[in-house]
Order: sequence, then structure tokens, then C-alpha cells
Amino acid sequence: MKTSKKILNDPKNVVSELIEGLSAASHGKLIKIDDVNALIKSKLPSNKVGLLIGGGSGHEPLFPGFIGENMADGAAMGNVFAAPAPDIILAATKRLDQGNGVLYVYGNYAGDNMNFDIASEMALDENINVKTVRVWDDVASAPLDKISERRGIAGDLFVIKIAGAVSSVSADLEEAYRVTAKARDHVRSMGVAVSAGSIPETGEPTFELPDDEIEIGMGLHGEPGVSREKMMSADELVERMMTKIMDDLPFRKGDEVCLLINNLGSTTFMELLIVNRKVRQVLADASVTIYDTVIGSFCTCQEMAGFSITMMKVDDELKKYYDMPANSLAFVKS
Amino acid sequence: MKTSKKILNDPKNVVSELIEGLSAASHGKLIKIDDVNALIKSKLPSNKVGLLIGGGSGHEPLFPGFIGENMADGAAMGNVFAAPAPDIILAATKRLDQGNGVLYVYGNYAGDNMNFDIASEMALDENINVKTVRVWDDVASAPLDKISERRGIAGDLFVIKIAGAVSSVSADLEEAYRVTAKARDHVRSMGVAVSAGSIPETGEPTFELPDDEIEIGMGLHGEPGVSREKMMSADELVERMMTKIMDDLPFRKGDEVCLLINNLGSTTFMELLIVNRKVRQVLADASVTIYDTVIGSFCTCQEMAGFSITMMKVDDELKKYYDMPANSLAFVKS
Amino acid sequence: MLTMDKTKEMFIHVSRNMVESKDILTQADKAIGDGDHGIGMARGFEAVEKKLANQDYENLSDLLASIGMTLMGSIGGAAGAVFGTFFKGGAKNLKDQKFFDIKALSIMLQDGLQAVEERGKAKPGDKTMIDALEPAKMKSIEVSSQPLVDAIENMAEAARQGMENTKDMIATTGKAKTLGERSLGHPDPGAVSMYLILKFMHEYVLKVSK
Amino acid sequence: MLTMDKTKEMFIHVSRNMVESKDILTQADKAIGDGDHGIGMARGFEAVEKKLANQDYENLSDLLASIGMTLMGSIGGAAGAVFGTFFKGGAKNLKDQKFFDIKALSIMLQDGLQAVEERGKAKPGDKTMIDALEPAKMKSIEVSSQPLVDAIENMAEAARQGMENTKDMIATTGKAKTLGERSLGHPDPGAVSMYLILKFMHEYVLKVSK
Ligand SMILES: Nc1ncnc2c1ncn2[C@@H]1O[C@H](COP(=O)(O)OP(=O)(O)O)[C@@H](O)[C@H]1O
Ligand SMILES: Nc1ncnc2c1ncn2[C@@H]1O[C@H](COP(=O)(O)OP(=O)(O)O)[C@@H](O)[C@H]1O
Ligand SMILES: [Mg+2]
Ligand SMILES: [Mg+2]
Ligand SMILES: [Mg+2]
Ligand SMILES: [Mg+2]
Repeated sequence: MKTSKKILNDPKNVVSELIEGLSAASHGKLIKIDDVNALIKSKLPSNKVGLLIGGGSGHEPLFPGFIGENMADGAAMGNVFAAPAPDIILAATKRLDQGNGVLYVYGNYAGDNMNFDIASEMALDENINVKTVRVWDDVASAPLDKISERRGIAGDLFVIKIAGAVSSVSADLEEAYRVTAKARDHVRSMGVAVSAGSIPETGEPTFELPDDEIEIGMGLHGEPGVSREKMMSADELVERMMTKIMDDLPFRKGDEVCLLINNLGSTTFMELLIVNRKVRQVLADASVTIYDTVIGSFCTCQEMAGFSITMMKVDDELKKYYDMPANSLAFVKS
Repeated sequence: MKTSKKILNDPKNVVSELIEGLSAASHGKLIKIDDVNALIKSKLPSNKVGLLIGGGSGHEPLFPGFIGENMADGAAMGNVFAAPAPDIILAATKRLDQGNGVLYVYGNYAGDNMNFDIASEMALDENINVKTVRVWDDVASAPLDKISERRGIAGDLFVIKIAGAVSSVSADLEEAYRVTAKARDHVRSMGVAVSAGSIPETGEPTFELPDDEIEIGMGLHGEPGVSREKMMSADELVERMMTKIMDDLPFRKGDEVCLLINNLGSTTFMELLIVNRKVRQVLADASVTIYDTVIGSFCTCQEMAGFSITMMKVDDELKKYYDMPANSLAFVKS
Repeated sequence: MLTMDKTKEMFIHVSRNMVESKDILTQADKAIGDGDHGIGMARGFEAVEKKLANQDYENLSDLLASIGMTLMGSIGGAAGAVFGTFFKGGAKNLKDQKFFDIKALSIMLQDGLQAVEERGKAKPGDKTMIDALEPAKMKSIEVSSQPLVDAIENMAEAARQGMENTKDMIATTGKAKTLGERSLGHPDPGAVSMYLILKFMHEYVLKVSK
Repeated sequence: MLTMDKTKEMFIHVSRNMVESKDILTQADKAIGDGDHGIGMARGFEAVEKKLANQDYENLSDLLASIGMTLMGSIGGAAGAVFGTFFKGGAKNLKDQKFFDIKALSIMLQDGLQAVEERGKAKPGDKTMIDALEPAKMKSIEVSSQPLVDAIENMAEAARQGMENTKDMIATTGKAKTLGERSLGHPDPGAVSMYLILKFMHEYVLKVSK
């Protein structure tokens, strides 16, 4: 098996080194917490709900790239594809609490759920209120009636965007939770992959895919999706993905949506644009209006080739928070 | 040979389809010119110098992703890795001219030079003044005393950023040219690759690289660089690249620079951050101050794995233009 | 019956061998998960070995809690929470226990299992480490009068059998969940780990009982 | 000597065969460039074939200019500018020319070469199509009294030899420039194209002269 070539030092240090690199790129705005792999704002705006995001590493720029103005206040980072341990989450929680409590936003995976839950119990022991919004946008990962079993993929970005906005203007944990959960409930995504990423420590691809096949419903860790199909044209593929996404919420005539075409790793921007062309046609045919379009690499699985489509249905309240400017290393809205 | 899997329709239509996708993503702000592969702003601010950028496709988001507010007014797009033909450039030039002339900014390649020159001669026949700034930032591609033979790589972004800013506030082609050429003269870059990208039409990688080797000085088309070395650690690699870049301008103690770590395609954001960590250390040791850091996929060579480092030395004038907000699909500054 | 010192030595033996098992566990997770289980378990037990080497424990509860906290803090992921919770939970009712025997082991497995079930909400049959742990716990009651070395051998065998049975299960939790029927034929990586922990405990007990 | 109709047919023959040569040219460009030369030339000559099929030309100048404009507009890249300029430049002094012979061909090559040199500033020895074009131009003067079929055969051979010589040259322009000594041993893709154009012209003349 061909192992992957990466530009690294000791693969065991990838997380601490990437935190250093990100902190350097922030020009003092983001600092690492001593002893644990968590990054937080150096200056916390006062009297706000703390917004902590996090999860396994290897999905960069998710999560730490989304810390910033009107975005998250900090990120707890696990090893590659492994949820952060409770002590990391707790350390970050303590730093972010301003007395108004801390909102956790992360992807819905067994590991993340358990570790963040353990941390929130520990936080409560220290009199810090925590509320949690788990992102479960991946329509391919469980049926709608088991929505809370779905995993979180690129929809993370929109939920974090809204959470960042509301938690910057509200000092009320309940309100921040309400709006963020509402955003989560309005988001749907689906991904596909045509080739695997690899974990830096082993260099081996996380799955094998024949040369002429595509994995439908691929998750963010290279854990397999729901089915394997023969390669097909971009247009056909998008049509199938959009049918599944639109039927799910469902998205209907007259709805307004924010659209995200997310690169899972090494897919070219050219392909993403070709995908967007078809998505646009499908939505036009369905009389769904696109409120905003975001295209790029936001939630990745190392160098996996593939992409996902995310839509968030927006109303006036969500638009208000969506429209607020935001400034982080990986997502800027002016 | 393993051919690459891409999410495409007919590979012959990639350029027109990606233009459609980008135009859709712009929500009416960018439109295609009838019959030719060029994208321009639908509403041109009046009384300004027109800024036209362009080159071969396959480097997305470069060039069309950089059209926007205080960025370029339009992009002439060739086929994959092939400079746009003169008629494309001329059509865009005519649309962008407001009587103040048009500034061309593009990478310094024989094909681009010849085609843009032919177009500018045709424009002059139609009484449109054109000035040209060729970007030649790649220190690996020719010695300093032959700087005008160097090719343009990711430094394009900084030069376009400055050109976009100055051409939005100045109606004087000479002034726009002066500032843009100054930016170009202050920019240096160098790239490396660890695996090849492929041209959509053939699916074949554009070069072969043994599993344990790295190409130093790689260009933006997969055309080979200056030397091949054994794989080395990120830190060692960065040190070597930085030595070459810093010696060239040269960048000295007390200088201030804008820094760009650019993904050539499928390198992970994790790796870019690890690279940035070391760049930061090298610059700190040299007492060079970093004015701003940009990290991401801006100038790519399809799914090539590799990255480049770009530095632009800034003074008060360049900082003034650099600091102006900018808004395009692929580069936002708030 | 093992003294506290020997018990600690047993878990050092387990730790070393879990580190050695990195590749097997990673391969198992590649088949139906995200391929990092071996990396995580190796990282965790490397930390456990270090921790135990530098500390002595007065009672079994402190020892097990220390293992649990170390695993939880160093593995991360589902496995960190699950195996951390297993050891931490298993420590709960062993505060006065100053040696290791089959009764203590049985209590550890019962409390550990309960804690894991509360934390992760998985049940037997969901294709998790519970499917190796639960049969071992059941067996521990059945074999409570046997000599430790035999009892623990039988428990490891029950865990192995449970692990084998996970091949016929469709995952309903963790990263294998979306695989559906495609998870058939592969054992659950965490169940493999659970079996190996018991197997390595038996190996040590066998060695010192000779 | 060819009539205008036959001359057009000759360039249609050249076009078809250039399209067929796509892979050879792409391979040549992969070795020392960016691997798209065949794709571009195929796209260009496909357009030329279409263009010529739908139009008749009164004189050689119009025909060559039309080929040049079509190549320039459809290939793009260095090759579009260079081969477009070559045909357009070659048309310059053939306004009154209503048939194709060795003299006309010689004028075409001279003017074409000059235009290419002005446009791209490359000189013989820089490892470009000029290194195939220039020897063919020189040969065209030497063979000006031979029958067309022999003259053009000799010119194609001179171009082939020139193309072969590019293997020993280090590129100083275009995308092979940074290769330095690594460009040794490989012919210049544009020189291969230039040779093939003459070779396919000869093929056609040979066929109709039989
Ligand atoms: N809810 C749960 N209850 C018990 N064990 C679980 C649960 N979820 C996952 N596991 C165990 O964790 C193992 C996966 O561990 P690992 O691969 O290290 O973590 P991750 O899934 O985060 O990559 C599974 O094989 C399973 O045995
Ligand atoms: N300045 C120049 N003068 C003449 N021919 C040139 C010049 N630059 C490049 N060429 C020719 O163009 C060829 C490359 O064409 P092609 O691969 O289609 O374009 P690109 O270099 O834009 O990818 C070279 O092999 C060379 O013969
Ligand atoms: Mg994992
Ligand atoms: Mg090219
Ligand atoms: Mg795993
Ligand atoms: Mg080429």
C-alpha cells in the first residue's frame, strides 16, 4: 500500500505544532492554554456567553480555525480523529466562563459526546453552567426519525457561525443555546468521497476505494458512508445528493437557504464550482432561494478527495445572526 | 499509471462550467461575457482604472476567485494551464475600460506574456490604454539579475490585493501601475511539491515523483522545479526555503512583511499550520516583523500536494492599500 | 490472589502488551471505523505504564482510578471515555481492597460495565467493547470459586467469544454505525481491546502462579 | 504547385493529423513542460479543420491568416500565440499569391519566423519551435529549384533534424526554463509540432503528386 507523503515533523506532535502555527498566524489574538491542546482568545470580550467548540484534530481548519470575532472563543482539540479528553475541555471551559456559562458546540460522535459530557459534569462541580448543542447534519448517517443519531459534518460551520454571533451579543446562556439549537435544527448536509485521506501517524489511507467507485454519504473521518456506487458525472451525483438533502428537512418552494460547498480535502476548487453550478440549477428548479453561498475547505478529512453540500434554512432571526460580520483565520465575513 | 478521479462532467467544458458555478456563487455580482471565457463584475464602479487579471485555468481560486470589491474587476480565463487567447482578453478589456484605461496583472509566463501583449496591441488599436504588471515572484525560477525571467506563483494574490485597492481609489492608470509594480517588486515566493496534480482532460499526473522525494522550486503548473531532494522534515524544508527567499530581496532585520502560506492543492491545513510555525520562528530569529498572515488555498495546481511561502515587504504606502477591506469569493479582508 | 505490588506489575504487563497490539487494533478499526483505535490505545497504555512506574497504590480502588484517569486523559476519542470510565467505574467499590482476587475482579467488571453503560448508553448487541465485557462479567460470577489463574483464563475466553460474536452484529453506535450491514464479518475494535486486556492479565497471573 | 483548393485540402490533412498527434505531443510536454501541448494543438487544429471546411479562400494570405487567427483564438497558451503568430505572420506578403509553391512556402516561413521572433523574443538555440522552423526556412532557400514534393521533403527533414537537436539544448524560455540541465535529452514539444506540420504537408503533396 502506498503511504501518504506529508510535510511534517514528528507525527506525534502534529496537534501541538499546529496549535503553535495557528497561534502564530493570529498575531497574538489566540493563545494556547498551558499543558493542554486548547486554543482560546487572548482577550475575551466581557459579559458574554463563552463559546467552546472542539473535537478530534485532522479536520483543519475545523475547529480551531473558527475562533475569532463573532465566532468561537476557544477550541478543545483532541488527537487526530479522536475527541479531546475531558481535562482539555474542562481547562478551556474554565478559561472561557465569565460567569454567564459556556456553550459547547461540536459534532455528534460517541467519543465527543462522552468526553464533553464528562467535562460538563466536572464543570458543574465547579459551578460553571454548560449547555450543549451537538451538530447532527449528515442526512446519510441515520433516518430522520433518529436524527439525534446522525453525525456532524460540514454543517458545523453554519452552526458555529450562528452560535458565535448570538453568543457575542447575548449574555444569556439559554438564549444562546436556543438560537444555536435552532440553527442546528435547520441544517442538513451530505458528503461523498472519491479517495481516502490518511492519518499522519500511520501514513496509511483510512479506507480503500476501487478506482472507478465513489463512496456516498462519506463522513468526516474516512469512516465509510452508506453506499458505494460506480463513478458518475458531477451533475448526476449532485442531483442525487440534493434529492436526499431536500427531501429530508424538507426544503420547499419559497424557502431561503445558506449554501455551503465544502471541500473534504484534495478536491479542486474547480470541481467545487462545477458542483455549485448544478446545485444552483436544482435549487432554481425547486424555487428555493439562495441567501448566501460559501465555497471552500472548511471541514476536511486530511487529504481525502470529496465534498459535501450543506444547506441551512434561514428565517429573519437566523439571517440577522448570519449577517453579522465574522473574522477568524478560516472564515471571514465582512 | 493511476489516473486521477475527479468530480466533473465533460472535461472539455470545465472552464465554462466553473465560470457558471462562480457566477452563481456571486449572486449576480459577477457575470460571464457572452461567447468568451471571461468573468467580470456586473456593476462596475465608475471612474476607476479597470483591473483585469487572468491566465490559464486549473489554478482555482486564482484568478476568477479574486474578482470583487477592492479586488479585480474581471478575469480572462484560458483553458487548463494555457494562457487565455487574445480575443478573450480583448473582450474583457473593452468591458472594463471606463475611459481611464485598464491595468493587466498576471503571472510571467511566455504564453501569458504573448497573449496579453497581442491583446493590448489590439486594445490600443481601439484607443484603450493598457499597462501591464507581470508577477515574477518565484525566486527558484531564475537568478535575481534575471528577475524578469522568473515565473509568477502565489505572489499573485498580494499583487492583486494591492492592485485592487489602488485601482479602486485611483482613476489614474499610471498611479495604479506604479503602486502595483512596487508591490510586485516587493514580493518573493518559493514552492515545493510532494505529489503531482493532473489535467482534467487526461486524468494523468503532470509529473512523476518517487515516493521518498520532494521537488524544490515547483511551479504552478506542475512544470518541474529546480531540484529534487529526499523527503525531509517540515522544519528543515522551511528553513531551506526561507533562506532562499530571505536572501533574495533581501529581507533584513527590521523589515515588515505580509506572509502567505499557500496550499498548492491537496496539502492539509494541518501541514500549512505546522509550516507557519517554523516560518514564524525563522522570521523571529531574523528580527523580521510579520504584519499579516494569510493561510489557505489560493493559487493551486489542481490536486498537487505541496505549498509555497510568499512574503511581501511592506512600507506605509503598501500597508495603506493592503489594509483596505476586500471582498471576493476566495479572499475576504474585513 | 495478588499483592498490590503484583497487581500493579500485572497492569504494567497489560500496558506493555496493549502498546504492542497497536497494529492489530488499528487494522480492526480501519475495517469498520476511522483507523485510530490502536494509536489511541497505545498512547493511553504508554501513559499508564509511565504513571504506574512512578507511583505506589494503597488499595485497588486508587490503582484502578489512576489507570482510568490516565486512559481518559491520554486516549481521547470514544475509547478514552469508554475505557477510562470502565477503570474509573470499576474502582468505585474497592476502596478497602488491598489485594487482587477473583471477587475483586468480579466487582470491578460489574461496576465498570455499569459505568460504561451509563456513560455511552450502549447495550449488549450494539457491537461495542460491552459485548466482550459483559460475558466476562457473567463468567466472573460463575467462576468465583476457581483459583484466580483459572478463573481469569475462563473470563478471557468468554471475552474472546464475545468479541468473536461481534462479527455477526451490526453496529448501532460509534463510527461503524453508518456501515449498516457492511460492518458484518468484522469484530468491534473496542471488543478486541477488552478481550486483550483480560488475556494479558491472565498471562501475567499464569507467569507468577508458576 | 497546388491550387488554392488543394492548398486548403493540404491544411485540412495537416489539421487531422495534428489532432491525431495529441498524445505524442502531450507526452513530450509532460517530460519538460506542463503536459498540455497536445491538448492545445489538437483543440486548435480541430478548430482549423472546421473553419477551413466552411470557407473558401481567394489567396494564400487569407488562408494562412485564417489558420493563424483560428489557432490563436482556440489554443491559447504559448503555442496559441506562437503558432498563431507563425501563420498570421507568414501570410503577410502573400496577398497576391493564388497558388502554393516552394517560393510561397519559403516566404511564408521567413515572415512567419520573423513574426514569432518578434513576438516571443526567443532565438535559435533557446529550445523552442524556432529550432525546427529556422533550419526548415534555411533549407527552403537551398531547395528552391526542386520540385515541390522533394523540396518539402527536404524541409521536413531539416525540421526533424532541428527538432532532434533540441534534445541537446537547455531551455531558456517557456515552462521548461526552470528545468535547466534536466531539460537535456528531451525534444522541445513545439519543435515536434513544427516538424510534424511540415511532415504532414509533405505527406499530402506526395499523395497528390502521384
Ligand atoms: N457508546 C459506547 N459504549 C461503549 N463502547 C463504545 C461506545 N462507542 C464506541 N465504543 C467503543 O469504542 C471503540 C472505538 O474506539 P476508538 O476507535 O479509539 O474511538 P473513535 O471511535 O473515537 O475513533 C469501538 O470499537 C467501541 O468498542
Ligand atoms: N518565446 C517563445 N518563442 C517561440 N516558441 C515558444 C516560446 N515560448 C514557448 N514556445 C513554444 O511553445 C511550446 C509550448 O507550448 P504549450 O505547451 O502548448 O504552451 P504552454 O507552455 O503555455 O503550456 C514550447 O515547446 C515552445 O516550442
Ligand atoms: Mg477516532
Ligand atoms: Mg500550458
Ligand atoms: Mg476509531
Ligand atoms: Mg505546455
